[in-house]
This record gives sequence, structure tokens and C-alpha cells, in this order.
Amino acid sequence: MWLRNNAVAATAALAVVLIAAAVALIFFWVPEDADQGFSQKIFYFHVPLALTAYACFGWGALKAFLHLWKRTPGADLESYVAIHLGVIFGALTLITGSIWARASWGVWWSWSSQQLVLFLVLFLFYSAYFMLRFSVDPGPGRANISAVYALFGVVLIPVSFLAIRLAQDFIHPVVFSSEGPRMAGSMFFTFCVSWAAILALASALYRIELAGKRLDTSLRELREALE
Amino acid sequence: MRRYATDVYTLARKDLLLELRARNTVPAMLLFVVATLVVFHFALPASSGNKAAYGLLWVALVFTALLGLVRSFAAERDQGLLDGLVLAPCDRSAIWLGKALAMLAFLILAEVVALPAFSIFFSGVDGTTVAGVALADLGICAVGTLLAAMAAASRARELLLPLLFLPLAIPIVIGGVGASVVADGGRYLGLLAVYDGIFAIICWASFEYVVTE
Amino acid sequence: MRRYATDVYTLARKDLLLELRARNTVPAMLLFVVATLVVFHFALPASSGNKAAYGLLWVALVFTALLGLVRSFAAERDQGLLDGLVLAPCDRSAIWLGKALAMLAFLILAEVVALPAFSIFFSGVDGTTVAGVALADLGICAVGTLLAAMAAASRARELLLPLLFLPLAIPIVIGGVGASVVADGGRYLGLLAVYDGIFAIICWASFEYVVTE
Amino acid sequence: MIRAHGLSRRFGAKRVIEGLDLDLERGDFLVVTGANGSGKTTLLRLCAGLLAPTAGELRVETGRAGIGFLAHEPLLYRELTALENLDLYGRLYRIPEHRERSGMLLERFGLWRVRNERTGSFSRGMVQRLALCRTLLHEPELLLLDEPFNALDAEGTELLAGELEELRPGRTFLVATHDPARLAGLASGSLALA
Amino acid sequence: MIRAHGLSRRFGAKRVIEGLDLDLERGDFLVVTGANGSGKTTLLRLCAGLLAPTAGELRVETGRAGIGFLAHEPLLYRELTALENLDLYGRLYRIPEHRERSGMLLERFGLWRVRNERTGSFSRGMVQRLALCRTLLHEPELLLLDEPFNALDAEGTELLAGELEELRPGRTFLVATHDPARLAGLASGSLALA
Ligand code: HEM
Ligand SMILES: Nc1ncnc2c1ncn2[C@@H]1O[C@H](COP(=O)(O)OP(=O)(O)OP(=O)(O)O)[C@@H](O)[C@H]1O
Ligand SMILES: Nc1ncnc2c1ncn2[C@@H]1O[C@H](COP(=O)(O)OP(=O)(O)OP(=O)(O)O)[C@@H](O)[C@H]1O
Ligand SMILES: [Mg+2]
Ligand SMILES: [Mg+2]
Repeated sequence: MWLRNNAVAATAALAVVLIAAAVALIFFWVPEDADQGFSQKIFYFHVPLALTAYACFGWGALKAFLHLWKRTPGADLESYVAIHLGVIFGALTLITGSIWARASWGVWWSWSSQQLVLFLVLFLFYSAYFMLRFSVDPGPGRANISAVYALFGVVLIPVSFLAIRLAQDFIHPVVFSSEGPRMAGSMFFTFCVSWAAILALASALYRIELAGKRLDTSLRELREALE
Repeated sequence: MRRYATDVYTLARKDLLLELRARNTVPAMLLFVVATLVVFHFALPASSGNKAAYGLLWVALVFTALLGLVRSFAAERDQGLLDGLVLAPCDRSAIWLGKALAMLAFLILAEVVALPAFSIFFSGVDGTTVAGVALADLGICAVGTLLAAMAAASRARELLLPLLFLPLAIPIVIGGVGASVVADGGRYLGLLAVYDGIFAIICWASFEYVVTE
Repeated sequence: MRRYATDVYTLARKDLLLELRARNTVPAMLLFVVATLVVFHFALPASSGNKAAYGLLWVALVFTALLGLVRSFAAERDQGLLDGLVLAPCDRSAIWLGKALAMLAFLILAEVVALPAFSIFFSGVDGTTVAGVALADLGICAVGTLLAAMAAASRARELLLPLLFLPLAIPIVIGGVGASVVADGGRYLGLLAVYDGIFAIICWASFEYVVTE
Repeated sequence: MIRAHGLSRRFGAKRVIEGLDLDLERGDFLVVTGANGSGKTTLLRLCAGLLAPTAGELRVETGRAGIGFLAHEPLLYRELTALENLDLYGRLYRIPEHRERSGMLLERFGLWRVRNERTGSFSRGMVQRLALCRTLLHEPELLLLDEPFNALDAEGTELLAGELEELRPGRTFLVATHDPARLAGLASGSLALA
Repeated sequence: MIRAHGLSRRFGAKRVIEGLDLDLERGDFLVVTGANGSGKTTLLRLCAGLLAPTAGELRVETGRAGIGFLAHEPLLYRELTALENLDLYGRLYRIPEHRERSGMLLERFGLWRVRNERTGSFSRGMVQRLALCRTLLHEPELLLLDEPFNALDAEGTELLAGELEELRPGRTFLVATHDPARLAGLASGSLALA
């Protein structure tokens, strides 16, 4: 009961705890990487961020689908918020990634890695989502258009990845290959914890922003009612 | 089924007729293609190999298409005519398909000019390239038309479409360039085909929501 | 004289307002440029040299210019607004100048984003290139605006717009590309400058006859 | 024919139609009046399915083929001739003998002479007449007419009044207008928006 | 104010206005009537200088600054707000206190409330009202009004009638309309085109 009422607070708390745990594990427990040394630790942020970004995009697309299919009220707003978060986490991925690139490749950005470029493409795609959304008058029409565009996103991601796999690139490492993670158990555990932490953070932010948006819409209604 | 086909035909024919009257799409596309070829003629001395030439060709094609797409819903938008089509009892996806086909016609027209010119000035275009272009056209028109409808509903219009379209066009560019540059372009043709298939389906399924509330 | 200036300013400001009204143009430009660069990246194998890259740069510029021109008189044409401007007591050439300046602002904005990005990702742009771009912008805006006005002014003339633009645009492109790729671009810059001068005057003088009967 | 319950539509924060209840039987002729900006067009667009309600429910008991909507915009292609426009709609609505009906309507609304001229060159009244042809082409059972008499000359007004008279039986009308007096004879009810 | 002699205008082969003689003194109020497509708009556009005669001569004794033309199209930018539109024209016509006049006119025509909304979102009547504001903004001495009452509600019609009443003295009017009765009180003459 308490949980349902204070879902926001609960997830927020969970996120804090997990993040603390993850940081502790990363910096005090997990052994340093053999060849990359300290800089490899950014891996525990970088990859979870990236995967969480994907998760957000997926969630946004799901909500979009619900809006189109079932007309679920509020689904449009939820989809928007999810994609918004996705873009934020995507930006963080780009940043951590390029920091790591600076550390281990010596350059901030490498066009030679299709992985990077394609992530950039997705990032562009979802930035355009905002352009679209903010240049259409609010209303049912905008909700539909945004939703359709969001659906395009989840289709674009796999297609793009197919494209990269064709144009194989070598620089950007592939850890999660078909025969499971190629890394030490301790590393994998830490990775999982930090991923859980980031996910928790994402969902907390998601709920908070939603609550906020809902609040000020209802406030506006109130103000109008009073006038 | 036949009804659907006739609707699509009617709508596409209407667009071709309009273009014949007002001519505000094809000439712009042709102009752009020619201009780009001229640019290449200067920018590509014999030294730089086919690869670069093919790359430029693909850039030219994508942007030419974009230039055409920008205008594709102009008539409907300016006069609120989309309402008229949306009110008609035919399936809304037919509107999309009709536009896409008309667009395809324009694009092919532009390429009928561009490819021979290209093969004269630079390097002959082989079968796979042509196949790649054909497949790419399908994808471009399918996706582009839907995005153009979105852009038409927005206030940014012409400016918005490139933003929406280019990220989605990347796989096409990869596939197309690959098909024409790499020795065995088969894989890339496959990629293009897959792209066309998937996006054609979701465009077909989702267009209705773009034009209705 | 001052009145003329204020008229031009008013009209240009109106266009920029329309530009900025619906959307946040600057981020849009940024997105557009980056997206274009990504497309280029996939189109152009790393091997191919600067010149090819310059070719792409110019393709992009021509595209942006055309995109701008297609929409430059869109608002006026759709709603017969040219009448409103023609009726106003200000000198008609001010309408042309205002539009051209707005166009120029639009282009320059795009290039201010594009050139640095280009020089980062591909190869540094030297002085002559910048000069070439600048001169080309002037020419494109001057001529393009006039022709766009023809399109907006009456249907009969619309057919001519792109057909005219073709021969008129090619020298600009040649001049610009030449300036940036050829060793001593000076001659080309000269060509561009002359071109701009002549056509600016012609357009300025002839605009009135385009928009009135 | 049309059932609305608590129908509301807003544009952004602006409430245009608020909690409207409407019940239109087949054969009714409802005249919608109201000041400029009171929501007549919005109501008609809602009924036509061009706008979605932001709240409340709206049921229209006829397919799109049964609706004839005369909007503020003529919904005609300027580049096409009168005949080509009607032909387009005739095909889209799958009217069996649309050619004949086009000819008949053009003649009836006095446009036969100009059937092969670009609609873009028409005068305002001629455009309105052609828009009326377009609306009646497929013999709709539900007619949504937004200021149908707009821009018509005296003769055109007569013409349209007669036409409505003729169509009246068995069909349902929702007509927005600024002088209801002209429709007094036909109206079975009226709705004043504020 | 306006002198026309053997004024003719064709579009292609089509003769719209043929050998029209017109002599309008300052202070006259000419009501132009005629069926749809009879050439009212064409005549007004000729007088405004938007069309050139194909034959005959036409002299209008006032500069462009002195002409106020209300056309079929509102001549407003959809993307701009009401205020921005008036501001634009105010500057182009170099009206000394155009801000104040804009405010006054918006208030008078009941658009003050929506002065900062995009004109594109206006209802038809609101657009017509704003177009009237635009026409009167620079206090023209020659007013060319093409169906000024079009799309106005009862209140708007009152409003405009009163406005014309007020402007009448010293100004010259050329008004095309489909019900001259409404202008009977003001008209000093009438011209029926066929
Ligand atoms: C701006 C630069 C970078 C970006 C945008 C980027 C982006 C991404 C993305 C989107 C993922 C998740 C997708 C996937 O798992 O395939 C990922 C995973 C990963 N990245 Fe990066 N990355 C960047 C730089 C780097 C660098 C410099 C390294 C290390 C040298 C690195 C190491 C990894 C690893 C190990 C993974 C997990 C591998 C896998 O999932 O198969 N990344 N990166
Ligand atoms: N797309 C839109 N965006 C924002 N506001 C709108 C939109 N469409 C209409 N409105 C507003 O809704 C209100 C009603 O408009 P509507 O066109 O329904 O009025 P109307 O009764 O048809 O008026 P008129 O008699 O002038 O035609 C107006 O205030 C208008 O500003
Ligand atoms: N640009 C044009 N090209 C060809 N014909 C035209 C053009 N403009 C007007 N016409 C023709 O001139 C005739 C008169 O048009 P006009 O608009 O002056 O009529 P009107 O008296 O204003 O009619 P309404 O009462 O419907 O407004 C019409 O037959 C129309 O087809
Ligand atoms: Mg209305
Ligand atoms: Mg008229």
C-alpha cells in the first residue's frame, strides 16, 4: 500500500542505494582491468548508460504503441518523457564514451567506429523527435504524429545495427558476444549492479518528471476553473 | 483489393497531373542533380577513384529525393486539401501509397537523367548499382512520403523534413554505397531489401494516424 | 534613403520572424548539418582526398540554398500575400532586397554551423573557400529571390523558375567549386564577384516588373 | 444520426466547445448559429471526424461515404479544372455514374461553361459553387454545411435554397450560418453556440 | 478620384470587363453588384493597380498610400499573430502612431483578446475582422472593399456598418457586394456588372 502511494519516493531511494553500491564496487572492490587499467572503470557507467538509453527508447515506443492502439490516456505524455530521458542518457553515453575514447584511443571521437557513428545517428533521430513535437500544435494530432515517429525509432535501431554488422568495425570492442560475456565474474557482477543502478535511476527520473508534468497540467486546469 | 488499387492509381495520377501543370518538383530535382554533377566534375579529378565518385552519386541521389519530398505535400497543405482526401471513403494508406508512387516516378525520372550522365562523366554504373538505386528509391519514397506528411502537419515544414529524413536515410546510404563499391554487393542489396520491407509495412500501417486525429 | 532602408529592414525582419516563429531554427540547423556530415561519412571512403570532400561541401551548400529558395516566397504565394506587399507604398525593390537579405541570413546561419563542422570532420577550409562561399551566397540569394518571386507572382511564370535557375545557378557553382578546389582560386572569385554584381543590379532593377502587371 | 454527450474540444488551453449534448435523428435539419469564433466550424469538423474530441463522446452513425462536408476551404485543387476536381472525388467516392452526376451538378450550379478552366482562376462565388458540387456529388445522407450561402450571388442563393429543399427529405443536415432566417423554412431545430 | 474610359480587361481570350466608363468623385460611394464571375473583383483589382487594363484607360488620383484594399484573401501572414501582422503593415505604410491605431482597431473589431494568437488559428470571421483592421489601419482616402460583410456575424455586421458610416464623409468608396440593400443608406451610386 505505502509502496503504491509513494512509488516515486521508493524508486528514488532504491536508485540512491544501488548507485552507492555500484560506486563502491567499482572503485573499491572490482580488480583493475589488465591492459586498460583505471580508465576501464568508466565501462561500468558507459555501457549501462547506453543500454538504459535503449531501454528508454523502447519504453517510449511501447507507450507510443499503446497510445495508437488502445488510446490509453496519458500514454502520449509518458512516451514523450521516456524518450526525453533516453536522449539524456544517450548524451551521457556519448560523453562517457568519448572520455573513454580519449583515454584508450587518444581521440575524442572516431569516425572509423561505425558503432559510435550509428549511436550518433540514433541520437540525431531522437533529437529530431523534439523538433517535430515542438513544431506541431499540441493536441490529439500531435500525439499521433509523435507516437508514429517514436515507433520508427525502435525499427531504426535494429536496422542500423544490421547495417553496422555488415560494415564490420574492429575498434569498438564487443564484450557481449554470442557465447556470453567475455570478462571476469567479478567484473560482470559489478557491471550488472551498476546497470541495475542506472535503470533504477532512470525509472525514478521517469516517475518524477511524469508527476511534475501531471501536476502543472492539473494546476493549469485549476487556474482556468477559478477564472 | 482492386478498389484499393484503383484508389491508389487515382491519387497517384492526380499528383502526376498536378506536376504536369505546376511543375514545381521535378525541375528543382533535375536542377539539383545537374548542379551536383557539375560540382563533381570539378571536385573529382581523375585521380580520386570510383569509390569517391560513387559516394558522391549516392549523396546526390538522397538529397535530390529530399528536395522532391519537401514539395510533395505542398498542394495539399497550402489549401487544407488533406481534409478532402482524409474525408474520402478510401483507406487512408492509399493516400500515402499514391503519393509515394508519384514521388517514385519523379525520382526515377531524375535518375534516368542522372545515371547516364554520371556514367559518361565518371565511371560506368554496373548492374548492382542500378539494383541498389532501385531498391533505395523504394525505401526513400516510402519513408520520405510519410515523414513529409508529418512535416506538412508541423509549422516548420520544409525545414523539418531533412531533420526527420536524414537519420532514417543512413541505412539506405550505407546499403547503397556498399552495393556499388564493395565487390560482392549482394549483402548490401539484402540490407536495402530488408529496409524497404520493414519500413514499407510500418509506413503503410501508421500513415492513417499521421493524417487523422 | 533611410525610409528605403527601414522598409527593407521591416520586410527582412518579418521573414526572419516567420523563420523563427514556428521553430527553433538554430538547433535545427545544427542537427541538419551534423546529419548531413554523417551521411557524407558513410558515402565517402576515408581514402578519397580533400577535393571530393569539397565537392560534398558544395553539394550541401547548393542543397541548402535550393531548400531556402523553394520556401522563400512560399508564405506569400500560398495566401496571395504578394498583393499585400505590392500594395504597400514602399518601393517594390525593397521587397526583393528584404527577401534576399533574409535568405542570405538563413544561408549564412547554416554555413556558420556547417563550415567549422566540415573543417573539423573533413579538411580545413581555407580563405578562398570561405570567400567563394560568401560570394556564391550573394549570387544565389540575388537571383534566386527574383526567380522565386516570379513563381509566386503568377502561374504562367512559375514554369520558368527552375528552368531559368539552372543556367543561372551553374556559373555560381562553377565559380565556387573552382575557387575552393583549383590551385589559384582567384580567377574564380573574380568570376563570382562580377556575376554577383551584374545580377544584383539586374534583379534590383527588374523586380518591380516581376511582381506588377 | 449524431449523438454527442458532454462533447468538448480545446485547442491548447483554449476551450472552444465545452460539454455539448447533441442528439440528431435521421431527417433532422439543425441550424447552428453563433458569433464569430464561437465554435461552429469546430463542431462541424468534429462531426466530420477531422477533429477528435478532447473529452466527452461523439457517435456519428454513417460511414465516411455517407458524409458530405462543405468546409470554409473549398477543398479543390487550384491547378485542376472543375471537371478534373469532380472526377477525382467521383473516383475516390466510387460513384457509379460520377461523370454524369458531375455534368448535371456543374450545369445546375451554372459552371458547365467553365468546366475546363483551372479552378484557381475562378471567382470566389464560382469556387463556392464548385465546392457545393463536390459536397453533393456522392449524394451524402449526412450533410455538414459551413456557411453554404457564403459568397453566392442572389441567383446562387436561390439555387442552393431550392437544392436544399429538394434534398431535405430523408437526409440529415447540420448547417452553420450567420443568417438563420434564410433557412427558417427548412430547419427542424437550431443550436446557438456561445 | 477614379476615372475610367473604355476600361477593358481580359484573361486570355476571356473578356471580363469590356469598355467600362467610370467617373468617381472624391466622397462618392459606389456599390458594385453583379452575378458571380461578373468581374467585381477584377474591377477592384484594376483600381488597386494589381491588374493592368488590357485596353482603355484608368486613372486613380491617389498614391498607393491612399488606397485601402480589402480583397478576398485576407492578405495576412498565418504564422504571425494579429498584432505582428498589423505592425508589419503599420511600418510599411509608415503610419506615425501605428501601434496605437492597431490597438484601437483590434479593440473596436473585438480582437483585442486574441491579439497575440497566430492568425492561422483564427476562425473565418475573425480573419475577416482582422483584414478589415488591416485595410483601415492607414486611414486610406480611397477604400476598395470586396464583399466586406463576408463571414461576419450579426454583431460584426453592425460594427462594420457603423464604421463605414463614420468613415463615409470625405472618403471615396468602391464596394463590391451581393446584397446592396445593406449599403442602401450609404451608397451615392451603384454599378451593376454583367
Ligand atoms: C563516443 C564514443 C562511444 C560511443 C558513442 C559508444 C557507444 C556505445 C554503445 C551505444 C554501446 C551499447 C551498444 C552495444 O552494446 O553494442 C556501447 C557498448 C560498449 N562500449 Fe562504447 N561507445 C563509445 C566509446 C567506447 C570506447 C572508447 C570503449 C573502450 C575502448 C567502449 C567500450 C564499450 C564496450 C566494452 C561496450 C560493451 C560491448 C558490447 O555491448 O558488445 N566504448 N558503446
Ligand atoms: N487549429 C486551431 N488552433 C487554435 N485555435 C483554434 C484552432 N481552430 C479554431 N481555433 C479557435 O477556436 C475558436 C472557434 O473557431 P471556429 O472556426 O469554430 O469558430 P466559428 O464559429 O466557425 O467562427 P466563424 O463564424 O468566424 O466561422 C476560435 O476562437 C479559434 O481561434
Ligand atoms: N487570373 C485569372 N485567370 C483567368 N480568369 C480569371 C482570372 N481571374 C478572374 N478570372 C475570371 O474573371 C471572371 C470574373 O472574376 P471575378 O473574380 O472578377 O468575379 P466576381 O465578380 O468577383 O465574382 P464573385 O462575386 O464570385 O466574387 C471569372 O469568370 C473568372 O473566371
Ligand atoms: Mg467557421
Ligand atoms: Mg469577387
